[in-house]
Amino acid sequence: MKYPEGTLVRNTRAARVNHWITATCFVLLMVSGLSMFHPMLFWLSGLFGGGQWTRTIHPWIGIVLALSYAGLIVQFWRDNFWNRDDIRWLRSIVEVVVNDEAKVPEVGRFNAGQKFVFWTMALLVPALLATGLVIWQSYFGEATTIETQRAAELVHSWAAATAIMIWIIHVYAAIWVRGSVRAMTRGYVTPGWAWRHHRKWFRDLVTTGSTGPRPRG
Amino acid sequence: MEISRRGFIKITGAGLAASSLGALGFGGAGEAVAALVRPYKLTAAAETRNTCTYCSVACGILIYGLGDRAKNARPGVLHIEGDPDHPVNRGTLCPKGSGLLDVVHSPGRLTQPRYRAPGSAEFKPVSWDFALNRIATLMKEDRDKNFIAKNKDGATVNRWLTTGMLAASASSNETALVTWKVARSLGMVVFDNQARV
Amino acid sequence: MTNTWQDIKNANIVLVMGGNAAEAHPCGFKWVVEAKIENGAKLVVVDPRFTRTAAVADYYAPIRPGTDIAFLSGVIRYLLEKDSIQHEYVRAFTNAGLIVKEGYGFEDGLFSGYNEEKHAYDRSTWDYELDDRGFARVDDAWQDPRCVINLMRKHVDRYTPEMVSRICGTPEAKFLEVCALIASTAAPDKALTSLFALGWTQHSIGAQNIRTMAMVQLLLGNIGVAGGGMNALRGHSNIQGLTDVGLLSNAMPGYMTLPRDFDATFDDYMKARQFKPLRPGQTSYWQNYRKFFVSFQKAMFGDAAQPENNWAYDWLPKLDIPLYDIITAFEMMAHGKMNGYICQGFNPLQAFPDKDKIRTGLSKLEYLVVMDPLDTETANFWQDVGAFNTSKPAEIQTEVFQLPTSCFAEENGSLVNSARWLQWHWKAAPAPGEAKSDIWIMSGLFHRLRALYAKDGGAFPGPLLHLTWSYTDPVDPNPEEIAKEMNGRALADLEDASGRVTKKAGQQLDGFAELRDDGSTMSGCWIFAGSWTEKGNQMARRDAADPRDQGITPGWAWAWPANRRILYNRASADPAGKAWNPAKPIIEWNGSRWTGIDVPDYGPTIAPSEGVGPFIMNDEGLGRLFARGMMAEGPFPEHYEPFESPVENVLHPNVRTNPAARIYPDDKAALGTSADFPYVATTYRLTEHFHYWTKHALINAILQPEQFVEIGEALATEKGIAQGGWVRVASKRGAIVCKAYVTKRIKPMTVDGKPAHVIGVPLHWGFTGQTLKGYPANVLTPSVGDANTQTPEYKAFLVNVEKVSAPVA
Amino acid sequence: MTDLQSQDFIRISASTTTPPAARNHEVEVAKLIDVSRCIGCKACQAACMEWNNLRGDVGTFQGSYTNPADLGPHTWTLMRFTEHENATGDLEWLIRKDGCMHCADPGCLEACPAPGAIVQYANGIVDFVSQNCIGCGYCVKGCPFNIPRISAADSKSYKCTLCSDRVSVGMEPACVKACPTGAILFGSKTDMRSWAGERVEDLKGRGFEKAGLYDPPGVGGTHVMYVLPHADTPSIYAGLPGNPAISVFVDVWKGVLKPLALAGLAVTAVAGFLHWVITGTNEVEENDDRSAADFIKNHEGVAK
Repeated sequence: MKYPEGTLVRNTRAARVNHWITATCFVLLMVSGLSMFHPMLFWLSGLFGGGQWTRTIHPWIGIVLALSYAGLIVQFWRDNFWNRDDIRWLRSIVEVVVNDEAKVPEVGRFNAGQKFVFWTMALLVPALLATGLVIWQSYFGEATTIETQRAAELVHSWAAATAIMIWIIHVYAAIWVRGSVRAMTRGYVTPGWAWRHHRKWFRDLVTTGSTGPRPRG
Repeated sequence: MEISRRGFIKITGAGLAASSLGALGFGGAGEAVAALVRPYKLTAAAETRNTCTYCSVACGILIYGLGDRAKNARPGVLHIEGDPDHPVNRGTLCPKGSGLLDVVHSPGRLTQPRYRAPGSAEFKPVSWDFALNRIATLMKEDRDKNFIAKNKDGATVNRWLTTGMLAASASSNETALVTWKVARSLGMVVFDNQARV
Repeated sequence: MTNTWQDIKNANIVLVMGGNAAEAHPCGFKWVVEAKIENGAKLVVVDPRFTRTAAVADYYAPIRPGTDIAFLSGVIRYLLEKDSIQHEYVRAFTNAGLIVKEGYGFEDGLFSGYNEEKHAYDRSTWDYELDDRGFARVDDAWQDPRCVINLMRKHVDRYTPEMVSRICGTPEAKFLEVCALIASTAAPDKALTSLFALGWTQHSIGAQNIRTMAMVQLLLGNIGVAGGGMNALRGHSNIQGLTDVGLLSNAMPGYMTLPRDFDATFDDYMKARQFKPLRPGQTSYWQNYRKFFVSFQKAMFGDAAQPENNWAYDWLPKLDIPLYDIITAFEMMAHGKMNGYICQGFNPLQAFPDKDKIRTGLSKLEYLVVMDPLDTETANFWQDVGAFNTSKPAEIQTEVFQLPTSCFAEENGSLVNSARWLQWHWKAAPAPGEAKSDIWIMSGLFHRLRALYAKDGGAFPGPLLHLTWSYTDPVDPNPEEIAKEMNGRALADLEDASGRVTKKAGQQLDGFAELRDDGSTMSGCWIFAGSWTEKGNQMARRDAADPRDQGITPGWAWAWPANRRILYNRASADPAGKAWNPAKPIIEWNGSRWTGIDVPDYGPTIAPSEGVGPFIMNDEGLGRLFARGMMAEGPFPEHYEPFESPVENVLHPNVRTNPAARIYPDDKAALGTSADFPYVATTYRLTEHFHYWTKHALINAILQPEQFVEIGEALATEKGIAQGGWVRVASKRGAIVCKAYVTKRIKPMTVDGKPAHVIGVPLHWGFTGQTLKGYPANVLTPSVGDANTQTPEYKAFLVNVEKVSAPVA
Repeated sequence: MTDLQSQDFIRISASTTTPPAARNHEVEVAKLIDVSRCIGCKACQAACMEWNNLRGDVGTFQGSYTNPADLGPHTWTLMRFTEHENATGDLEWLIRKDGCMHCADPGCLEACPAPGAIVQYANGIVDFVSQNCIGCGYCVKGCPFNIPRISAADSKSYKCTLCSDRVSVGMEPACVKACPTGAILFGSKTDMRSWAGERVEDLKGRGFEKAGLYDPPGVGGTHVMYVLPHADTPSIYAGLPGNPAISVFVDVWKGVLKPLALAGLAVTAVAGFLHWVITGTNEVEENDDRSAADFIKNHEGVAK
């Protein structure tokens, strides 16, 4: 696929595929997990063929998600390093929220909010994986003490709930900030979009003659 | 399938209720209750009074059989439990008595006469006639050859020592008397039961 | 059992010694628990192992296997020393005051009359001194040094608490504590019940173990009373019935005995059995022996039994030795002296001592017939099952017939329980496949043999050809008719003294009192007379009413004799006829007759003033502290070591073991010594299994799946044996390899100053069934029996144990 | 099914509605296990297997009379044997029948995510409904007594039903009926408590000063109770918990986190929605495009 003339590549093909695998897994895990988390949502298990199937599938999807998220980490970790810009950006969070972006300091490829999503997920996913294995009855039911499993169950639920909240923010932000969805579906953004939201990244690209996703050299 | 109007209303009503509740996350409750208690399995099983076959406490037992003794139902044993009227066990049974069902239906139960020829390494199924005729012949041959009518002092003793018999402690008194009659009328004295072991 | 199962609840002390009631008889044991809860009773357990009975005991004391007589003789000594005996009872109801003949004596382990060559006693001196009327002389003041109680006192004097502890390994304090608990029941209104089983019988001195306890019970006044008695907890569902019907080498139905060679004539036979009273006016019920015998012969041979042929007396076989017990049978087999063997619901390869000898014996037979519902090891003795049964089938010429039989659920009939109740049971389902009832099979053999003899003739066919077989269906006689035959009926009209007809010919008898010795009555088993009367099947009665809530349910089934539930119940009342324990009377004298909740074991109108003793089967009417000539090894019990023992007999080193016991030379050669086999082993049942049957039942196989032996922690540590680790337990006769259960429940005992370790060998495993394969415990046991009954010595023998690696699967 | 009418259950797993509460006068049943009367014969185990048509594998000997070695999908009750030497050095062979305690506050039911997989009847029985069980093992984590076992064959959880089928027709459970020594009794909870009182007195009279009834309040009491000769140290009876309660992890998970998390998710979603309503989307404006174009122009060729 070719990107339209004059646009900038925000996410490569590999990154996009990786993201959507992760996203699909996440949604399936969220739905199946919630069905086993709260009785009001148990009906969601019907989407998976009933409770037994939901219980069976959930951990396997979890494995896929963990691997897939590892891919995202490999692809995105460098651009998610924390720097001084992020602190400045955070100071202007009110302006961010009210769409008064002109008053917000310039940021690179990712802003602090995006980095927050990235890093919390990078912590939560392994936590979910580890606790998930502990409570995976079919294979590890005898591997640990029941008290350990109880603690794992609590951590798993908490981590999942947190992850879902972050996911909601992430999804909403994508909808809120127009052009973001296309950045992950088709992979490109317009120069104006880059100028508005990630000006430093934009400058770097332009000054190095790169079309993205990273400056040359 | 014909459904009456009332039935239809009931089904749709229940269905509607179930689906709307289900949509709100209240699903499953109706199904769950519908499948609650396992049906009591002995409601119409034939009950037979019997006595436990093991020790001499002789606990009263109730044997529940498949079918209601109708001619076309073969009354297999379904379940065995203690007879609550029995003054000694009052319905209780020990682990052996509680497991009686498994000895009645043991894979080790024999279902046909078998014969092992001299030197053979296996049993072969045989007919009852073959078995009983052959045993009777062997017994008679042995008895005729070895019967002791008089001892060395010339006194009448009429005994047969070369074939012996062990009688069964789990068989009835009636079996016991028949066995005694047959064994002793042959002059058998090498004769015992489990009283000592 | 002298009493009923439920009667145990009336006890104040329950002594379980020589048995493991909770494990072997759990449902009967409920009445022990009931006694504890409802009657405040204390449960005392004396056993080499801390058993599941001990788990609920109030007091537990350990004992070395095979030393019960020493322990109980010590108890007798304690009772006499503390004067904790029920004086009035002992004086009136026992032979304590009877005077023993001059010539009786006991010295250095031997009673008077021992014949070293024959290993037997001339018992003529073991008797009372008779007066000129032929009655035993008595000294009610117990002053005569030769009266029984004084001889007994002297006899047990050696069994001091120190001596008991030295022999039995029981700590002295524990022994004395048990003594005190037992002694507490000497009060007239207190009772002790003795519950025992094969833990007492399976010794070379088994019968004397029980006698010693019976003496304790007589001294305490505990025989015949509610909550008392000697209660042999019989092992199999109808072992009582098979004994009652006389399926033993020397027995006839109803405890009559087959003639011996020396009973040459019918008169000789009767003389030796119709006991005359030894005290004035006594009942001596065996005086009626002739009635029972003649009625039995009429049942056997019908019209062929006539006064002219002495009621076919010669048609019964005579015995040249006291009995052809199983040890003798397999001794004969091992020496090629037997050709055929029929095992009806019996598994001798597993059940008999010295398994290797049994297997060898069976291999020498021409034919073996096994009738059983289940596939048994015996039927497969010729199979090569590796270490579990090493065999070369090609070399074994035995023809083997395995005949499938029905089981309890598939037939009607009666069984006699341990409390002598005859209970009828009904068929619930047909037998599987071609399986047939034992009655059908025995009939089939009988008809074929009779036809062969009728056609071809042969050795002495008379009894066979004239055996009564007048059943409606002679091929498959129905049990109801056989039950009626055992009860007996009138063969002619019976008249009482006044000439009134009391029974018409053909009518069922009401009881054995109606039996005649003139051929006008028949009864297949006189003690069962009353079980199926003109009123119908009394064994099928189901009225569970218990009038005094005292464990007597006269309307439930039917008990022999005469529906009597507690034997010797006359002894429950004092000489004047009032209950010793007014709270729990059984029968009392109301001025004209004996009344109460049980059928009197006594003439119902014999007044107390007539002085008739309560033990009506005994010639003198009294309970015997001195056994006269009834026991092979002495009129008083004496401690002899088991044939395999780790120690000398400290009482009389020259007479170590039972001097009257018989042991065959090969079996003697197969005895080990403590140098090679230093540990005492004992075999027993586990509650989850019944002998070798329940290993075929999946449920029970799950509950105890695999063979093990029980070893105390101390010995395990010494031998490096781990919990659940593999061991090899060997006796001189063979070895088993299995897992070890290292337990705190067996502790080493100090016997004669040395530690004695006990190894427990549960007996349920074999090579058929649902459990894992294992070895029968009888690979290890010695082939030596009790001097009276020849019951094998399974409960005390020597083994060695060593740690081994797991066998290759 | 008629059971829709029974209304006899008082609690049902994973349900947020109030169960039918009108039949509030049902007798609460209880099983009383008098450890002091127990001879460890396993009749209860055999009767349980027989009645419930359960047969596990034939195992192996593992150094104890406890067979099978543990509870399992086919072993709903198990005699656990402990050789215990008491303070005076005497041996006590402690034998405890293990199995579901039928708690008044059942941890399994609290933890269970599958609607109707666990039911508590008005008579106190806590029963598993296999059809609804999803095999997640949460009941295992919820149970303070370590009772439920998940079958590897069918991924369903199993445990003692207190023979709900027998009790429903007015009979006692199979183990109760079989028990040869009356160590297992069955009746109303009130009767069982008062009978236990008598037994405790008797035991105190026999030297067991610490005898007592085990009806742990931490789980609201149980419908299977023990008379223990040593009620001060329940743990000597093969690890019977001293003061069992639903684990704090499970309580936080099911009691706090479950509603809070759901609320949190809802709040987050609603907040997003409101944000959109109030501020609308963040769109690229014309001057952004222009500025970007200018910047590109200024730098054309620089990089190359």
